[in-house]
Amino acid sequence: MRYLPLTDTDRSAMLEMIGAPDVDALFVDVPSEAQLAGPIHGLPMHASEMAVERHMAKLAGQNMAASSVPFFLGAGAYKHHIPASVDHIIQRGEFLTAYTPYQPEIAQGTLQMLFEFQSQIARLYGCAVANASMYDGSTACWEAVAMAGRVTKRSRAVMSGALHPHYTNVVKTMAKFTGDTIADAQPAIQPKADNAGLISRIDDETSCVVVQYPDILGRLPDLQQIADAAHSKGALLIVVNTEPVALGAITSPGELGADIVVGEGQSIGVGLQFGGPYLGLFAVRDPKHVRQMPGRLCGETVDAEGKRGFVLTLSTREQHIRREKATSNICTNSGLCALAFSVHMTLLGEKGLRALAAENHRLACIAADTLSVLPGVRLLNDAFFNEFTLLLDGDARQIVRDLAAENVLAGVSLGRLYPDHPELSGGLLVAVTETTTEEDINALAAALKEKLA
Amino acid sequence: MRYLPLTDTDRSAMLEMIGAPDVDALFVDVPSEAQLAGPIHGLPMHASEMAVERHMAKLAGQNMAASSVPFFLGAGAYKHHIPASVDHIIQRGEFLTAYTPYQPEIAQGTLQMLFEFQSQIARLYGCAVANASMYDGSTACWEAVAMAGRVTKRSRAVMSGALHPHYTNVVKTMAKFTGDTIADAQPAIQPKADNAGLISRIDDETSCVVVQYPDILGRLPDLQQIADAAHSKGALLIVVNTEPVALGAITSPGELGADIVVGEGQSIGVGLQFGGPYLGLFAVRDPKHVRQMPGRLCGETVDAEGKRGFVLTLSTREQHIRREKATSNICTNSGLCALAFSVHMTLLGEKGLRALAAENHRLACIAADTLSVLPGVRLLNDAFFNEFTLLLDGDARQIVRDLAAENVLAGVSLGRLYPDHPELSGGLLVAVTETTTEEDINALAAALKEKLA
Amino acid sequence: LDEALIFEIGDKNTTGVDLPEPDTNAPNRLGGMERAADIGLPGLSEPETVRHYTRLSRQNYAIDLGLFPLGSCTMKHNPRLNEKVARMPGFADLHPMAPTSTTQGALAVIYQLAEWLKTLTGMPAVAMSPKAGAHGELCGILAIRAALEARGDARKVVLCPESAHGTNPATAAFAGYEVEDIPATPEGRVDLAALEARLGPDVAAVMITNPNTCGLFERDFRKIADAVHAAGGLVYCDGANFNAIVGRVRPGDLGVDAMHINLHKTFSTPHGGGGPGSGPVVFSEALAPFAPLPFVEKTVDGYELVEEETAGDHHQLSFGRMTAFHGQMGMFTRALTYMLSHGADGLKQVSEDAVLNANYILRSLEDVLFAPYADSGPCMHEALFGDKGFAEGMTTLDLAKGLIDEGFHPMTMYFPLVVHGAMLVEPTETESKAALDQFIGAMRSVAERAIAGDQSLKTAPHYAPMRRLDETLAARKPVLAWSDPGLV
Amino acid sequence: LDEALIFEIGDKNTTGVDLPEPDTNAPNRLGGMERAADIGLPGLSEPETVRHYTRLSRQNYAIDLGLFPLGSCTMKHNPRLNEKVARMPGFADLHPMAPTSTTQGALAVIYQLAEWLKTLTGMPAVAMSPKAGAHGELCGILAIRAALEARGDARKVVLCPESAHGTNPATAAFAGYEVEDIPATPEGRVDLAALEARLGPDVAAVMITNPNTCGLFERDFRKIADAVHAAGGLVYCDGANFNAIVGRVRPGDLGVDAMHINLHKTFSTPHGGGGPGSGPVVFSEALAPFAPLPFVEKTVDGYELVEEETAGDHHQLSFGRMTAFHGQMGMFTRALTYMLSHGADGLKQVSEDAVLNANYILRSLEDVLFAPYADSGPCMHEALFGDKGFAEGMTTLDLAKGLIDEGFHPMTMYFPLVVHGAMLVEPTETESKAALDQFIGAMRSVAERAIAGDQSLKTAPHYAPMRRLDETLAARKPVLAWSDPGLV
Repeated sequence: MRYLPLTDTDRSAMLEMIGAPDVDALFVDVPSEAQLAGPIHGLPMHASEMAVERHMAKLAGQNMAASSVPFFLGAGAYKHHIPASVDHIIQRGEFLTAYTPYQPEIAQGTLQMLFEFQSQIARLYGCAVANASMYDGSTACWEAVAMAGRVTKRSRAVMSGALHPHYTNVVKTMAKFTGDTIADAQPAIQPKADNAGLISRIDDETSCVVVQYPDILGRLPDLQQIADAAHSKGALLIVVNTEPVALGAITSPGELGADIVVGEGQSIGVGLQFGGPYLGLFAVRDPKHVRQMPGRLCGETVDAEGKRGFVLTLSTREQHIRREKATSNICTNSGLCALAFSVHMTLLGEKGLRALAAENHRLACIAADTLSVLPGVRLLNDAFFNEFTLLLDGDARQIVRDLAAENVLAGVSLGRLYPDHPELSGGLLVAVTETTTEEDINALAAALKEKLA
Repeated sequence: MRYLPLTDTDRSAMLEMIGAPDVDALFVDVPSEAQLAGPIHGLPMHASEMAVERHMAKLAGQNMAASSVPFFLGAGAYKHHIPASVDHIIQRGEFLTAYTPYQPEIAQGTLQMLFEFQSQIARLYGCAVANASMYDGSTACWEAVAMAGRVTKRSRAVMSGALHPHYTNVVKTMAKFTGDTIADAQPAIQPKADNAGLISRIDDETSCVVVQYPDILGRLPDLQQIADAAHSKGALLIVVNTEPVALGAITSPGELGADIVVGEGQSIGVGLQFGGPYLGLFAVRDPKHVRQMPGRLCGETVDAEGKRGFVLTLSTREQHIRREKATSNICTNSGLCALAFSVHMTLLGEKGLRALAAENHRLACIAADTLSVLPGVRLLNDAFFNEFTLLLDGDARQIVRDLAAENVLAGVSLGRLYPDHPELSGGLLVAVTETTTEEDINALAAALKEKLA
Repeated sequence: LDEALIFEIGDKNTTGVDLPEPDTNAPNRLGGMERAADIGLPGLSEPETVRHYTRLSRQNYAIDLGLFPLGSCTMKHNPRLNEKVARMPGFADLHPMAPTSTTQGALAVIYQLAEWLKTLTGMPAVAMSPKAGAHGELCGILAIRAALEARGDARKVVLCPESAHGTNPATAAFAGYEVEDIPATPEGRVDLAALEARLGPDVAAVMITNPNTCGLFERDFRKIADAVHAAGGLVYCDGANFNAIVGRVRPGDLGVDAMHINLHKTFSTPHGGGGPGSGPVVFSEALAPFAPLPFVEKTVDGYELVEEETAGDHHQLSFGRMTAFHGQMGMFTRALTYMLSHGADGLKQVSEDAVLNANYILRSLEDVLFAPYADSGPCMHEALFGDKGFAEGMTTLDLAKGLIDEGFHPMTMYFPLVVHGAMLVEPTETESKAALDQFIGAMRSVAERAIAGDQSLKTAPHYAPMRRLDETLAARKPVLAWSDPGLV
Repeated sequence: LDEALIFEIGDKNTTGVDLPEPDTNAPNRLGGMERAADIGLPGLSEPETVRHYTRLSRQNYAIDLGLFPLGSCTMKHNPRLNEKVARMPGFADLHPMAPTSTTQGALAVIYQLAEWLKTLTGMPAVAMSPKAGAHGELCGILAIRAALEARGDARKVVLCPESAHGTNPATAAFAGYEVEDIPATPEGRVDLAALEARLGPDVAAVMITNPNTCGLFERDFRKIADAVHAAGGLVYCDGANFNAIVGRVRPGDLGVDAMHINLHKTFSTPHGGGGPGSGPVVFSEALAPFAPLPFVEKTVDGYELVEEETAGDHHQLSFGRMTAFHGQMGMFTRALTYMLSHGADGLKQVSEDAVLNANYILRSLEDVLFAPYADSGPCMHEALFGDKGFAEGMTTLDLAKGLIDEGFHPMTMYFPLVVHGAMLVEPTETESKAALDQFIGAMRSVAERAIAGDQSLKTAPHYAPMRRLDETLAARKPVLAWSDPGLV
């Protein structure tokens, strides 16, 4: 086996040193009836690298890669161009094969990167402090709701109906067990987000209001208004963002009054990867909330010679110290994805992120204009960033499947996201990024036109 | 421009420090009539990484990748499986972006690798000393002829007709200018290499005899016999090998009496790459010939504290010291390809190389048996390693082209290699490696059968 | 040379990408939300970026540089083939909500991996979506709670050994349970009698790590499981140490109801400086119906993704959704590649070599370091030592920092809590005998210094990129983000 | 930790690949040549291999780690996009003798690159196959000789300036020419009058580097070229320093007959620790017909590869073949990617920034280091200094080794030969002002120590992976291969 360095000679010498007659003697504590006699049945025997690569390449070939066709899917996962140097850096063995930086003297690479990452997220979100990452946007969203409960000592969360349904489901799943109450609005199919409806649900028992920005339908709710309403009742505003590129064009949630900002970082540096690993982002506007945050935090300090350095800190919030009293059970997070994000964001910088956002918006406007004039197609949104909702005369679920057969990936149907809402069956979410070409847009328009004719 | 760190602010500050009004002032020594006014015409303006990647991917997509079809080309370039870790290592910035190790204190990575590489080649070739690489097999071949001239002070090279015609052409091209005489035999289409004909050409003016092993037709000449004949006339035997994997199965040239062994190392670690960069290998059996060798040599030494280390050495042979009296004009060689070779060879080791050679030979035997029974097909070779010559009833050049249109890359036609020898027009070189499957062999058999029917 | 922060090197006008200059006068459809103020993000050109991160990386220790003996963390070699496969466009460039007709190969990967995880654990069901080990624990405990609630049984307590990973009690608490300790025997295993005494109608589950965090196999696991089941509870097994038994022992044969598997430990997906992980959870028949969405089923028409839209009646008991999409696909491709590479024979060799390497270390060091359970017989995949015998004032931390100066990453320290000054050493199977001998020599040398009271250990490391860092200062005055307002 | 040799770590029974065990009893068709004795090659498992080379790599300095100011070597940033493109299967996994109907994209790359090299140099023809700069020089000189012989003119002498790269005289000699020096003026340029005096019917060519190795543009190049042509000779320009003028000046406008272009310098293909390079050669009308095979032509049917089989009559003057296949394809894809990225505007900025950076260094250090040609005006892409003013016994070598302790790779030393203790500093355009300032500070500090006679410089480096190495010992008793017979 190419990954196993011991030779049979080594094994014999080692067993002799240990004083064991054979390797079976080392498994003496395992009841014999629980030990398998030979290699387990049901798995093949070992295979050469070439054979394995061929097998996996064959499976990969059975998927339609996003970049190989006109592609408009979004709904919380976006296809963006990632510079080649990002992947080069995350493949450096020193980053890729390191563990959590528990020994800071020999982990400054990871630690300084995390400090830079936290700083980038804090600025992007308009917050004071960000943590060193969560699993993904949806789990970060639940952790934010749980944190709001700890901060406010209340357990009623008011959730926008235009929060990504998967995120809503994750929160509801957890709430079933923790006893938190979830008041969620229905998705309102209208040009503007239903701020009034949301605000009307806030009461004195409300721990938090959860709003997505841009929302699942691509709309841009006025956060300031909701923040004021929440704060007046002593509730926190949690803002969820699933497209960080948008923040190069729109005002950050923190600046608009959000108390906790969470989101999905996949757009920057990480890639689609069929849903994971992704990158959960988590930040708080007010530094006094830091000790209620979940997840790892990297902080600045000095070494014995006074040199600046970085360590994991405030770990008394965490499970490995506080056990059942921890702020979360999270241990392993998304370190390498955080690195990818941070490298990509460093390449972009203020200037690049703004240009990237502008280019996304420019192309999305073209797409919206091109598609919304088709017969049987109506644009829902008043405003949007790089994703918008089309209302089709027909079942969007079926249309998406039909166009896939014609090698056009048209978007995400609202019917798939909201299976219990037949009234949304005509809805199609269309995402446009800098990777979308005008030919792609025209291909989608032509296919839709034919389908709806 | 993403690769240019200077900002306009930097540029102004620097010009001020220099005391130049603008950047044009720095080009004052260039006659104004030779300076272009603006960006040069005929090239596009700068482009984003995404746009460039798309453009190049489109061009790449217009080629038929070897691994995508049944593939049997060889003739000096072989498709082998390269472990993924090889590419990982050669992409380490410390190897990829380093220069020639002129400052050994900060280049031990490259230097120790070269020492290990030289040692691997010496053993593989059965020689005392190998150099740190040449451009490729063909240029190494000419350098060997030139070196034999220096050693023997003679200038008549006797060359086998079964040396790769491109190699023969390179030697002849150079000899036209240096005044060396080349006596080359014709390619003899027969089951065994024409040793007698070759030996008969050796005389007292002969500097060297050049033989390929395995030869261009895949045959395995008896080197011992030629070595004895050459040595009896005071000539050197130069053996050329274009398939290093073969040396896992057959006796090394050095053990059989070769004085200089050169070859192409592409098979191990380097890949096809449409012909380059490749890896020229160069070794001498007798250490006394070291000072006549071309190219760089890495040697062992100690540092000021007595620690073992490595340096480039014997550079008084080289152009940067000896200028017009150097043993060669070579400067940059194939360092990174040597690293790829060395890593792959380290992964293989004695055991892996022998197993790889055995697998190549096993599959080649299957292919030979399968193909040679087809109507209109005859196997030329008595013996072979992983490549053999088929004689087809038809113009092999055209058959190769026709099968390509059916997505079968059948081999290299002798007609392409020997355009001046119409009698070879039925010859087809077929190479088989561990990457060849039995399905591939059957696909070729089926296609040939149909074509020759 | 110290590496400056990106905020100190970069500025807001530099960028490492070439994008069209935005037309600031173009109309927009941002509905009045357009950004006014600067964000404050520094940019670097590509050469500066590559250099910054390359230099930073060199301040890290990593498996690629040497043995990484963190007990319970299973830091084994990460094959580069796995990285290559994960980057194939058909896997890496695939949207999670693409129509399933266009993702059959990806669904096949998830399905195949799920099948093999079930085979290797001898369990009938698996949930693939948990994002890491702790998320898997949560998944298992939620399934347990859902199952208990489904039978109207609102038990309140989860029992964990003192030696448990911190995630165990944290998870149980996160799922709304009270946590109580299970005592250990002097030989480092769960005290069966004490456990049996505690069982009762309020105990929902026990969470036991096996092999446990003392590096020992829980000999009585089957008896424990039977007792828990008899008392109406369920058995959660923490699978963090599955590498010790993979291919040789199936947890399903021991009475486990739920167990998570850290793909980033046993199946060699890279740790990446702290993640991403991946924590699929296998389930017994009792828990299978409660598994979370989504999952992949094989039908005559191909692979089907079962989620809210398609779950329908036959999955109505599912306790819900744990994450937005289908789990850590990038880790699935790597883990499956690793399994295909090793095969059934290779995986058996993996656990055997892992255990052999650990015992070799245990027996090579027990004369110099206190090994509390050495007399209990062989250890499994990790060897446990304590600080008994160190000179006055010398600590496990000092030994660890001294080990850094010897060129090695330290072992896990102060865990498990049941051994004073614990040192938990897990070499894994991908270390050669030569590497082990080098490590043993280094450990011996540092241990002898700790026993002798060599004060220079107190200020170690001396030869690392940094000297000992002030963690107290960091926590007392937290500086958690770059805050210089002077970014230009 | 010292890194052992693979021969010390590995053995003949270990391997890092999984291949079927050979059936040693199977019949073979090797015709009696089968190997009997061991080869003596050590094998390592994959984890050991990755670790060995990762550790080795960390003993190297590289552009990715810092400024690499080797004069005449143009060590600029290597974009990672280029690496990605070169690895696309359509380029990397393509056989050189595949039917041209299956390689149209590859031939298009060669053709496009050739066209743009002609555009950038203002020359009508180019040979793409030379494998590196020196190979390109040989190509150029052979074409010159072929052209002269074609007109029956057997000239014997090639003139090179004393400041020429060593490859120039070595190449001329390799091609069968006698080499004579051309003197330089005190201001570091070719002495036009002396050259004109030497020209005559025996002079085949002059080889001049422009910008020259003193970092200066040869102002009189056009006059030199005219004089050479008038005397019946031809003009070879060494293009190693093309980076200083690319996109701003076309050598074809200066009377050049042949010039090689180092793709690994000007167009940023990585140096890889000493290669591979790539040295296409552009030709004037006079030399174009003599260019070597093969090359790519565009026809109505697509791209055609012109080689022996297809050359036919219209290329009968070609002087032959220089290498087995078509040149360094892997470098072509990278160079073309680089050109597309920069474009016409970017390439102009490249040469301007390269020259700006060099002048910034020249002017920042001329007060402390002797700059022999500083008064001649601006330098081009590199700044030249000498050791005048150093304390007794202090040498350029000492300064260089001292610079290593400051964290930088030294500049080119003792070249060109025309300046005593020469130091040739080429920063390239991919260095930031901050990086230049850091380097200037380091140079200043070491220079001041050399001037002051600080003896600790004599034993530098002190902080490198190794202390100063004994090169004399290496040459006196050469050990060029591992020779321990004890490999098991």
